[in-house]
Amino acid sequence: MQTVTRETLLDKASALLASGEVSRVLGWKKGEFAYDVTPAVFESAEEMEKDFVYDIFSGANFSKYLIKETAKEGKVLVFLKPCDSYSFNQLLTEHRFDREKVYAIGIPCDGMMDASTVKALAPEGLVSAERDGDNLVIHTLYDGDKILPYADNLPDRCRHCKSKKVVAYDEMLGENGDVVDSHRFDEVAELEAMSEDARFAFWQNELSRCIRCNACRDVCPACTCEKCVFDNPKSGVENKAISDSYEEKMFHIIRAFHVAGRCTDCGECSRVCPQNIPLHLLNRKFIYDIDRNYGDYMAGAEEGSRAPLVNYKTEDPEAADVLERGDK
Amino acid sequence: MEKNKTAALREQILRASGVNPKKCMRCGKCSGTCPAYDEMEYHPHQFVYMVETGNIEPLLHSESVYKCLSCFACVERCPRGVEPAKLIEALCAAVTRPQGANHMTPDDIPALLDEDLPQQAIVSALRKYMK
Amino acid sequence: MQRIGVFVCWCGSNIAATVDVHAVAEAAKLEPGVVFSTDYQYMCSQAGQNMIIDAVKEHKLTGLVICSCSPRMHEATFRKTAANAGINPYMVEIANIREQCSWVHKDMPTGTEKAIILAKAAIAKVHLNTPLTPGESKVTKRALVIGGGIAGIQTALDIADAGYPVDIVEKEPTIGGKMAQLDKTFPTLDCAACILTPKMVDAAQNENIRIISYAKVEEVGGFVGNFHVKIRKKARFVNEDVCTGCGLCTEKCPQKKVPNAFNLNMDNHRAIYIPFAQAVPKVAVIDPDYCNMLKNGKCGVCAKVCTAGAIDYKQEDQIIEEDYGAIVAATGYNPISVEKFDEFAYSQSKDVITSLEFERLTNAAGPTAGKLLRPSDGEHPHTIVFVQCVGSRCASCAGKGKEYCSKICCMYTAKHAMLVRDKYPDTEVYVFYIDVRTPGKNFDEFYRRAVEEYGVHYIKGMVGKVTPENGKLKVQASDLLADRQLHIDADLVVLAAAIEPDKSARPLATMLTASMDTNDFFTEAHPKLRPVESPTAGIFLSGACQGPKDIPETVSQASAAAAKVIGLLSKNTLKGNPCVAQSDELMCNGCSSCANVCPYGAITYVNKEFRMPDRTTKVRRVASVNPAVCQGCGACTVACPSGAMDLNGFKNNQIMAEVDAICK
Amino acid sequence: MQVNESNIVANEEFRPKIVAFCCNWCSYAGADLAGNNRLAYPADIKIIRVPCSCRVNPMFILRAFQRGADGVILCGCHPGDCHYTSGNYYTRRRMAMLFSMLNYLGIEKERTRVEWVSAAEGAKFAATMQDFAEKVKALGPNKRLEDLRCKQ
Repeated sequence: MQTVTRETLLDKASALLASGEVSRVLGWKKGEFAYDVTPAVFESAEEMEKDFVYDIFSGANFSKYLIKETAKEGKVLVFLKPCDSYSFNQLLTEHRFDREKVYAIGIPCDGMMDASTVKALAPEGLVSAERDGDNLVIHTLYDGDKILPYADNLPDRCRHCKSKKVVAYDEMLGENGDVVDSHRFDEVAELEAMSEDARFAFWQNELSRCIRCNACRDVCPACTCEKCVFDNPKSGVENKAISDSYEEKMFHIIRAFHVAGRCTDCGECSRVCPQNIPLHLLNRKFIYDIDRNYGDYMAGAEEGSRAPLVNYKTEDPEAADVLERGDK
Repeated sequence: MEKNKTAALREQILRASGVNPKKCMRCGKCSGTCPAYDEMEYHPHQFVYMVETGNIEPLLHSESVYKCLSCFACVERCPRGVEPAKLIEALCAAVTRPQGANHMTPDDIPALLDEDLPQQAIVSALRKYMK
Repeated sequence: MQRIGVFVCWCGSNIAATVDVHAVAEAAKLEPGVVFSTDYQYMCSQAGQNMIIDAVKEHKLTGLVICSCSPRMHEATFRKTAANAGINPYMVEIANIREQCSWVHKDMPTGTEKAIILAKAAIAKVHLNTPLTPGESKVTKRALVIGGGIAGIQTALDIADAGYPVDIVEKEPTIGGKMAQLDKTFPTLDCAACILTPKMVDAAQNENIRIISYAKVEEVGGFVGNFHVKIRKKARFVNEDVCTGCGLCTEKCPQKKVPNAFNLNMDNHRAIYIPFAQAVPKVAVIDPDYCNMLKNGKCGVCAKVCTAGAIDYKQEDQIIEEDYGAIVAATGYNPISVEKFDEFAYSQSKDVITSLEFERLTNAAGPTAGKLLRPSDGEHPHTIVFVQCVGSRCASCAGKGKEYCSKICCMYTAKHAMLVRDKYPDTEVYVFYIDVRTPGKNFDEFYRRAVEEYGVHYIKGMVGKVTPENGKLKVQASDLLADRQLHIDADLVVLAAAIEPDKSARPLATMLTASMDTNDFFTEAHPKLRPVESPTAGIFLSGACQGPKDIPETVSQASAAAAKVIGLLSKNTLKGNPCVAQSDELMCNGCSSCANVCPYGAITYVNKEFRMPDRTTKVRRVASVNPAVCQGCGACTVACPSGAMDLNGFKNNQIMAEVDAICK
Repeated sequence: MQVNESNIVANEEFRPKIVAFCCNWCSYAGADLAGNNRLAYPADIKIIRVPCSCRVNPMFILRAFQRGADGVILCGCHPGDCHYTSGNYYTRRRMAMLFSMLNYLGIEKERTRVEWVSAAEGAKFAATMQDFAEKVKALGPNKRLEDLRCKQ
């Protein structure tokens, strides 16, 4: 049950803005359609009153925006859902922003819809959607209202929610949850169980749809490099468009490798992908491998923890042994 | 011809026993440790050396191959892992198997037992003659 | 664009026999940037090097590719040649067409084809080479010697004599090591204490030497010339500066049942003790496991009798931190535990002893005051059996013995046998041997004297079994030459146990980043040509920690290590390796991934102000590499997701250029 | 199309391109030792010297495959023996993760390998290379991770 409403957040933000405690608010802003809620920076209570939304589409993770926002004068207010708070911690671990310049409000989360999920449920004439108790109500132009169970129709990232616990905040609104087990590695295990050929066919099919829009990278709270290697002519691997099937593989492997051990599994990459490529399955593979081989590790669960790929144990398994396990 | 036959026999014994006599550093600990030493014409270290040099014929005709108790003290204590007892056992098998006559059935054994015979020797006998 | 010269070496017929060197030189000519290419019989010869120098001048070359033997062999040579020709030494790349081509491929077409590809890879790399200048670092003129046995003492004395301060860290309460426990030394039979203790005193009195006893190294940081070491000096509960070593406390202490480790637990000392009469420092030490005062606060006798007021029950471990320019490992050896060899009945009978125990039994300062008496009943033994190679040359006894020859046993057993026969001519002495190994000056003569003059029975054969029976030890053994099995009723059996590196060596090696072999002996930088240096710069090896050694050998190695240390400390600065990591501040995220993986702590972070394209300034946290500390492993370059960190000499684009050239 | 291509390759003997990254202190020296002892291994193996196995960036490996390598092997000091103390421990994790990912994407796992070869193991180096080259050869050309533009 979400006890935190738009009004709760609005009141809180207005008060903090009024007292001068914060000078900006990172929040969700209404878009052209009801389902394209976007992240935005609000500078006054009036702006917020006009455009701020908090509904089932308020899924965007704000942590990454803090890098830019904290570089400015004054303090930023940010709302952190559980998964956002992991990214928040991870960025702090990597010294990417100044904690002193953030006022973080933790809010509980019961799963957020995203536009593509709802669109898939109502392909024709989608108007808006809302939550009514345990149900998802979709209003459409031609077919009237569709009522579906909310929890069952969540996008993948929320169905496989790793945690309902906000791990970093200055103030918590509503009741904080716990880390949950949601079988998020099941899909990875299924793929692992397939033959090499089948896996290749699967990924070839998925990755060949990539249009290299870079949305996955740009939204990823772990991809915060000043300059990405793929944009850097000096790196030797620069490429900004695709002209061969190799390149999307290269891009996605390297991207997954660069965030391996740092990825908080927030699922933003898959959410924003316009081609609906299940990119989270790449990141989860690394998380799964890390958990199985080097001990459970959740990036961002704790500020200051040492990422597994910049760490080692003398008794780590050999690469060949890790591969054998992946094959089972 | 004779030379070839010896070489083949040597090869057979080495393969059957899994022993590499080249590993022997001639310390003599096997013979130092052997409880049946005084019963033997040829002693454990000599078995190893003679097989290595291909001088196998005298061993086949010696009773020494039957004197080994298979206590495996030499195997246990050899610092180089040569395992002389296994070599002797293979030689024994090489003698008994082609001749056929030496094969015993388990029924023959009770008649041959005497009270002083250590149990290990009985088990050893079964091992050797049943092969 | 570089102007590259390619020089293909024949190495006599070593390369030319399987690689068409002329074809390689011709193929190289077709590569972009190559303005000169040739082949020659011996590139590393004076004539070959002159040829390179001439070509550099004539063709204004900016980069050199030498197709020759391994860079591990002659990279340094050709870098010098480049410098002599007036170009930066790091503008040289070697294509290894000998060890990794001509020597491993048999036919000419294959060899030539691969050599051309290797040459092209080197050409591709050298295109991207940039001149590098090594940084300099200062040398701390102080040495650390770890281990205070004869090896450590000798090394320290030699370094101190050259005028450099040196610290000895010894884990026991006194220096002296194994040699202090020995009775006589072969082949001259002078007493160990008579030649060792003066050196111990010298070390104590030398103003350049500081002895840190009862201590161990806890942490080592830094690099050659600039090590930073943390030493934990254990509490001895006696104030070292005040104690006069009078020994009164060691006589009055009521706790008498403390096993005397110096005598290998064959007798006891008190809870407060001085390890032996000539200990250095001659200071008492309290064993906290036995001291009543420390255990339950009841006693305090030693404090009462100490006129100097040296007892301090509240003393705590002390941490000493010091900088050193060089570190010498002299951690020595120990006999292995022989308990696992059941056949020798070591744990069943007190009269089966090891050779080191035998040393204490014959030592005038030992538990029997030098009288050779059986540990079981204090009787004089009449028949003694010595067993050689107990656990040495033992390939199959996993976990029990050692595969190597322990080297010293043949000689000390000859010594023991001879001494017994000399002192007690009524004693029969048998030595069972596999081989008698006596390579050393006057060694074989010594062994022959034991046989010929002293009548020791040397028997080629091995003891198979020792059985304690009615106060005797029944020894069953083979006599291979007589081809018989022997049964000897012995009173005493002495086992020449194999020796192994001290257990403290392995963790120390990890701290020093010095490598070890599978037996935990330190590896030398080169087994023949650099025997006293570890592959890690600034770490030197002295004594048995590098391999089994007798005293003369240990002392010569100790002095050799000292000479190397002196050579290092005599320099004011060291030239570093310019192939170090470098961070591109504009791209650095300041995420600390690189610092996390750096084994040397070479990376620090600074807040730096950057001018942004929109003319504002921004302060960012960026990595900065200390080139004097960086050793150039490159771990950071891969940890860095943005590619801001790169490694000079092995830059990302250089390696990728090589990859491209090879895969073309 | 695919079938035809592999038929053509089968007609003439397939010679794999293999890149071996060797750390300077152990494996490169091990390779030199193999040379000193004249221990032959296939010429398909081309060695790139790196200071430490931890210098090898996954990008180099992908690059090699992109440019037409059929196999990539990475050799370093045995764990615990790294000249830089810990470099190969990082390598071990990185490469375990990378190769596991490549296999997850359907790349044959025999195309990648990590092997620890000390400076004393010339024979192991030659035997490892022989074995790796055979395995890669048996797999045939790398098709799953190649950039067609890089093929002539």
